[in-house]
Amino acid sequence: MTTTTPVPTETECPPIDFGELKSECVAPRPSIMGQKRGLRSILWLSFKGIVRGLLTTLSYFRRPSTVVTQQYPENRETLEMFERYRGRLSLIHNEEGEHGCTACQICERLCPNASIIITKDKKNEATGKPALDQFIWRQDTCTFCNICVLVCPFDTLEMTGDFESSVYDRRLLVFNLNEYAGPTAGQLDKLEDDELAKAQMKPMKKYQGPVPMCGGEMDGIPKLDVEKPTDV
Amino acid sequence: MADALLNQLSLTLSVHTSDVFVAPAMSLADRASRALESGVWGAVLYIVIGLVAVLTAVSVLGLVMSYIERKVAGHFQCRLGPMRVGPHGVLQSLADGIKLLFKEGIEPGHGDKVIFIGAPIFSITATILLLAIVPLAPGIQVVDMNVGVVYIAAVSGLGVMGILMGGWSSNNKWSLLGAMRAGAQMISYEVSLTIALLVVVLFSGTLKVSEIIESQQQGWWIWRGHGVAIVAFCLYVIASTAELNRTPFDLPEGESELTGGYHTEYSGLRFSFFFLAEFANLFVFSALAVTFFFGGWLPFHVGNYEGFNSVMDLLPPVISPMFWFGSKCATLIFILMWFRWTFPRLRMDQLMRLEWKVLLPIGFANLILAATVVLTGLYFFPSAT
Amino acid sequence: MQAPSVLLSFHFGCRVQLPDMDYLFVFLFVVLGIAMVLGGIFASYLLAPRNPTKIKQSPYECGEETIGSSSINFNVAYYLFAILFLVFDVEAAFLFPWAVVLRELGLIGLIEVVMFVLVLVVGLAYAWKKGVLEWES
Amino acid sequence: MTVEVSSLKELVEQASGDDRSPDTQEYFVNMGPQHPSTHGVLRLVLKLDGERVLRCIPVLGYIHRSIEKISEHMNYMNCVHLTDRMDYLSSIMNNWAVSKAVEEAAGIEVNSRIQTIRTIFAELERIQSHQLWWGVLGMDLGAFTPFLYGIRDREVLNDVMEETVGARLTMNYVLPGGLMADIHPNFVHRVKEFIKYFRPKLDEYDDLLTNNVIIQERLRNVGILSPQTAVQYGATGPVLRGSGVAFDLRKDHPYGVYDQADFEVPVGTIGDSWDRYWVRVEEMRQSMNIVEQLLDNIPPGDFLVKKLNSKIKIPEGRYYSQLETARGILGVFIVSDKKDEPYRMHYRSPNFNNLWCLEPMIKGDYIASLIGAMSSLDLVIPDIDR
Amino acid sequence: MEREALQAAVCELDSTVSPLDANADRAAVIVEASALPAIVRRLRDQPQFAFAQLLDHVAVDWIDRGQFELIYQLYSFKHKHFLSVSVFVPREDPRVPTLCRVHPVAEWQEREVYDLFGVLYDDHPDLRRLFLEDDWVGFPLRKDYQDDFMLDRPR
Amino acid sequence: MGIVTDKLPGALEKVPGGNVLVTRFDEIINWARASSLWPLTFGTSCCAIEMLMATGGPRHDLARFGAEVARPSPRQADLLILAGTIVKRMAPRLRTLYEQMAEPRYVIATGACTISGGPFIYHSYTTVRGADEIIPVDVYVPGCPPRPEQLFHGLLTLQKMIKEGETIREPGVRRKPVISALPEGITLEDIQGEMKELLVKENVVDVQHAVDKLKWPSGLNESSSGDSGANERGAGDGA
Repeated sequence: MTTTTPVPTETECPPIDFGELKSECVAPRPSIMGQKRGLRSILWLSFKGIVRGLLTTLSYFRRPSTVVTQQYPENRETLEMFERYRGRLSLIHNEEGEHGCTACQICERLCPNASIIITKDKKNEATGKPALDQFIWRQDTCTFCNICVLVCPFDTLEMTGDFESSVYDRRLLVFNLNEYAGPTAGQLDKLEDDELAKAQMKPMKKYQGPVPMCGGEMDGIPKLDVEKPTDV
Repeated sequence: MADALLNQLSLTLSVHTSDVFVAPAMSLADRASRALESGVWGAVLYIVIGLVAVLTAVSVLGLVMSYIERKVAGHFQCRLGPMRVGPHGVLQSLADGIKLLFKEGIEPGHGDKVIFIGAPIFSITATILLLAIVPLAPGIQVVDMNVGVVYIAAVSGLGVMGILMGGWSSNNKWSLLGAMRAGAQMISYEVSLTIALLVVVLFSGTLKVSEIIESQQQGWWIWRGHGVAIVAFCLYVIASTAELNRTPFDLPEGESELTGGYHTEYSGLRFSFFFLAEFANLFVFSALAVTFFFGGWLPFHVGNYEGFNSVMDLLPPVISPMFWFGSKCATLIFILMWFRWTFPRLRMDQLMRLEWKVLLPIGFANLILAATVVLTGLYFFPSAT
Repeated sequence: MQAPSVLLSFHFGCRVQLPDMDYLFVFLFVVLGIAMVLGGIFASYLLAPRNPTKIKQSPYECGEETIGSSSINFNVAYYLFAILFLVFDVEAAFLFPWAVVLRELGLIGLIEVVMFVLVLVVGLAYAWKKGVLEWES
Repeated sequence: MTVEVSSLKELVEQASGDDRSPDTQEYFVNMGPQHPSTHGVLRLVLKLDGERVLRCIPVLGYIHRSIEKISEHMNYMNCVHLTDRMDYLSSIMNNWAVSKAVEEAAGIEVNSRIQTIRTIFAELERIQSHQLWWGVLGMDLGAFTPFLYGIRDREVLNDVMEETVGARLTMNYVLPGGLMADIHPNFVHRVKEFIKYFRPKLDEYDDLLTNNVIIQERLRNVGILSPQTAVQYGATGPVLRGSGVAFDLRKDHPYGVYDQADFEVPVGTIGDSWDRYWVRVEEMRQSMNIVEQLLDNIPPGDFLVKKLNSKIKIPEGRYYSQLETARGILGVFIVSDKKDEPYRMHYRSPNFNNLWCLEPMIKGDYIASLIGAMSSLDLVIPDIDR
Repeated sequence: MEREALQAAVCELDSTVSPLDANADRAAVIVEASALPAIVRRLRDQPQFAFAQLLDHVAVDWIDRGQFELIYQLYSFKHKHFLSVSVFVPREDPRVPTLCRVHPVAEWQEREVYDLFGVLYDDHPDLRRLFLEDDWVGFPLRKDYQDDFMLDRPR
Repeated sequence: MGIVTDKLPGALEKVPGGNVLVTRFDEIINWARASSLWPLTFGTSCCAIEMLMATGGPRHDLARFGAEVARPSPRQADLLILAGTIVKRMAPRLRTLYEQMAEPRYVIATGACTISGGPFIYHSYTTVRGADEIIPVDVYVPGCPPRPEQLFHGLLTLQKMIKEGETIREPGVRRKPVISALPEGITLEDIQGEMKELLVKENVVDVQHAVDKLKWPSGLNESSSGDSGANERGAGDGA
């Protein structure tokens, strides 16, 4: 047990020297009763203040044009986000559905809270280079800080303005951003054989399903093996 | 038995529908009383009509007023208010009502349960009793006592009981604080309310509500009161805002201070009774103001301008009283809402200072002045006595 | 089925003045108010879900547990106003009949009431002086 | 000399007194953590007598997210994005504070374009923060409409900033070594439009709240904080300036390009809640002046002087850097051990220090005054708890 | 006053004060724990220093050296200069006299440091946990803090 | 002390009482409940600014949904919008708040911090990794913080759930149409196939099983210590 707080009295401290900082107001504060006014002046100013307040609110009531409300679900067709708005991370795919991610994992390393998990095929049999297996993005932890987009050396990531993403189950917030597991568009182009290139593009589920936090086990859900590519 | 009932009913209807035109100014209670002469069923019919009418009025007023309040608030604030439940959200209140009916009612574990359930009874009963005396049009009034104004002053104090009991029995310190605030506030402003009404009683010389309206045939008291009535009206508006616990006097339920105020612990339907009473009271107090100061159902006339007055009288006699009463009432309600959505809240000490040091002395002075005016016969309108 | 008036006339042997129905209505409205609330609570008892738990029934104090008991002594300032109210409301009750018949009473009535009010105003002034109206806790 | 460690329970028991007689009118009540006017999850244990506040014990930690611990495991660029979530109403200034500390420590020179844009954004954010504060103050005092007007105008400014930044609240715009993106081509034009829009609105604010007698009487002579007490209890920012001390880092230790702008520091007279209110309203005007002055001559240059995916390493040592946010001085203290992660990261949050002025300024006053005084402190609880 | 000059001037106050040169970007001194309140009081009261405000109080856990460094950031409104005062205390028995009597705000800043580092402040009027629950075990910002709840970042 | 509502959190919760009406009224009641969601004024950090202030503001206007009646008391609130980080110290209080809400009650978790701990997952000694460790959550709205429109989408999603998933014959048992609000580009079949195995394994389709598991211990709040459930286990780490 301690004694009650002995708040140091002001006498203990000599007056503080504020130097040149102790200064006058820029604009004197408005005050109705504070200054030495007569009763009539106080009443008049109070009345004026109240009436002007009432008129201010009335002026908005009077003019329905001042209503600024957006009708969200109804205006869905015309609603557009700003082009830089960060609503959802997406991996850019070209017209042929090929992405440019080399699985260099810079974004994964620099992501502040490990919202990006990249698994890769260490050596693709056709190209001989590492190829992306899964680009897992966890929307449930993502803070949309944009660092992944900024640091990507190949500019394959972008933030889209898509914002309608409510779900009933938090595990539905984990995505595979890549549409296929396999080499990048550039690497595929270098392959002579079109058939061989096609064969490298293994289709990928968009929905990743449960991702255990930091590679541990979730109740009854098997541990995600980040080293070995899971068979698709 | 059934035959007798039918006979009585048809007899009552045939006799008393003509009453509407014969004695248009009779209240429902008086009619029931008269019907008793020819048989008990007629009286029962009137009683049932009265009960049903008031019950409906309370519920409908609660729903409609809360919808209007939300819409008006929205437009004051550059937004729209409820829009998605029904066209322009007209079914919003209905949805709220149904939801509240199907919502769990929680009882505090250690509170006094009887008082806890009893508290809304007082609030609702006070509202119902007040609604009963509101004259919507000649004859459309449930009770019309000869001590009407005293009745109003007496009954309006009943609501405080509900709030005090609710706060006390909630076993919650915030509720208790809200209830104590409500108690101190509402009884204080009750005095001013009564004194403001006394001025009108002085002018009209009667306590009966319908007669007070009739006494304004020559001009509404707010005009004819020689300035005294305007002061009385201002006192009435301020005091009734305080009685209604609306901003700037919403201290008992000040959300930013007392979390929920006296109804913090109430949920579901129990809470909705307070809600209902609050909104119905909003109507009641505006209606009473209209009755006392703005000539109730009487149309707007200006002195001896016959042409203007006849334009005002153009409405058919059945609609006219309702229209005039309704429009006056709506204006007052709008003003109360306007206050609510503009002003900040007072502090407790300021509230008490306003009543006891400003309004009450003004009220007394005004009362004496009114008495002098009445005695000396200083009226604007020559025809008035 | 006999109408009460008939019964009454039979009983007293003469036709009596019928009682004013106003207070019957007031009584019925009180009953209606009670019935409305109790009926509503009963209806919601039947219709609404119920899941009382210990935590749910404990008082809500911003999510925390209450410190100490909720039944506390409350500051007297609130009650002082109740006493003042009593005085002034009773006074108002006295003023109602006066207000109705002021015209008949004439100047005498006014003077009497001014004196009556003055006594109370002196009381108010005394309370003011004593600091009752200061809302000091 | 002994050290006794107590607990809240003991403190309350002790404050309720040993001789708790049945006659006492005093009682304890919890205000918060879930209370509409504690603006988050601050908990105040109040000892009341009727309406009077006899004792006010702030209890913290309901949003203590251990940012300082997390920062020790993050590189400097990632540390920045955590500060968005401290004082979320001045997130760009928080970003800037960390970036400034890191830049000073690592010796990164940023060009004047970056500094100018940072300054403009900081001032816009200050306006935005004060807009919200103005509305919330109105709501705390029972006037609901000002809150909506404040939010309405805040949304207009929000759009201007969102177009460039891409986020509405947690912007993460300022990074060590520059900015996340260059300003949007529309930016200058839209800021000018905003200022044209907002100046008349400020007069409207005055009509609605400032000149209202109720609000003045609710705030005037409430929560008086003498300059002496303010300094002793650690207040900075508008709270200190409300007490009449014109201490503003923007003037006294200029950073960014504040030395190029001509502006004044509004100060109060007696240090009551009304002074703090007026200081903030005036600050909105001054901020608009600053923005107007800087807007037309944003110098050309890069928006990022350092490549982002290279590690920033700071030489060993202790680095302290501070900056004036909308609420006061935000200090960033970095202890480096030559790695790209800080050895110790500490934030001197303005709200943490401003909060302690509450008890001396409110003791013995009403609950309603406590609400007003707390509103005038403009607390952001996650910044206190970090 | 320039940084070096200020540092030298402060060091002349007392024999328990020594300069701290290690990479500090502002005037910094080391003070012996026992002399701390007296020195800070003199820094506050003497007009040539006038360090009126205690801006900040930070602790650093130098686990390798077995020491806590307690840093007090002072500011002078009169001269507009900053000063950093460091105190080193052993990790095993971290005790330091409180500054509450000199700068009231220290009461809470010290409580924060106690809460997160477990530094005990002698004669502190109300030393208890600030952010964490009263029955929390351990002091989380210490470098050797262990907690089953904490997760390490996967990669 | 298993306060963790495992499996599909908030999916199934049984409340006794109210067995009078029949299915015909379900639609009306669910319509009323969905149309009148009064939120509790609850917010811990940044999301609160977006969730309660910006959405309540004139631009977005929560009132259009009939949800502007923000109640400061949980007794009158229907909807708990979790806005902001939940830390260990807040967890028991949040639980108390939820428990003190009257049935039926709905929970929307907004923002990364609330859903999973967001930026404070790793190396944090206080942040709870997901509000659904403390109370059942109906709808998750990701974002940091989500825009007001995002909350409205969440609100619509919740309304859909209430309108479709609740029946008065089993009052309080909320059957979530798990798949009814899907991220764009994913079809029902996609997820059903992937989830089927998991769902069967986790046995969440068995109502009784879930109800049995959801018996929360009473007297949780009796010790206001840091010994909250959040202390017991992390989100998915199975610690």
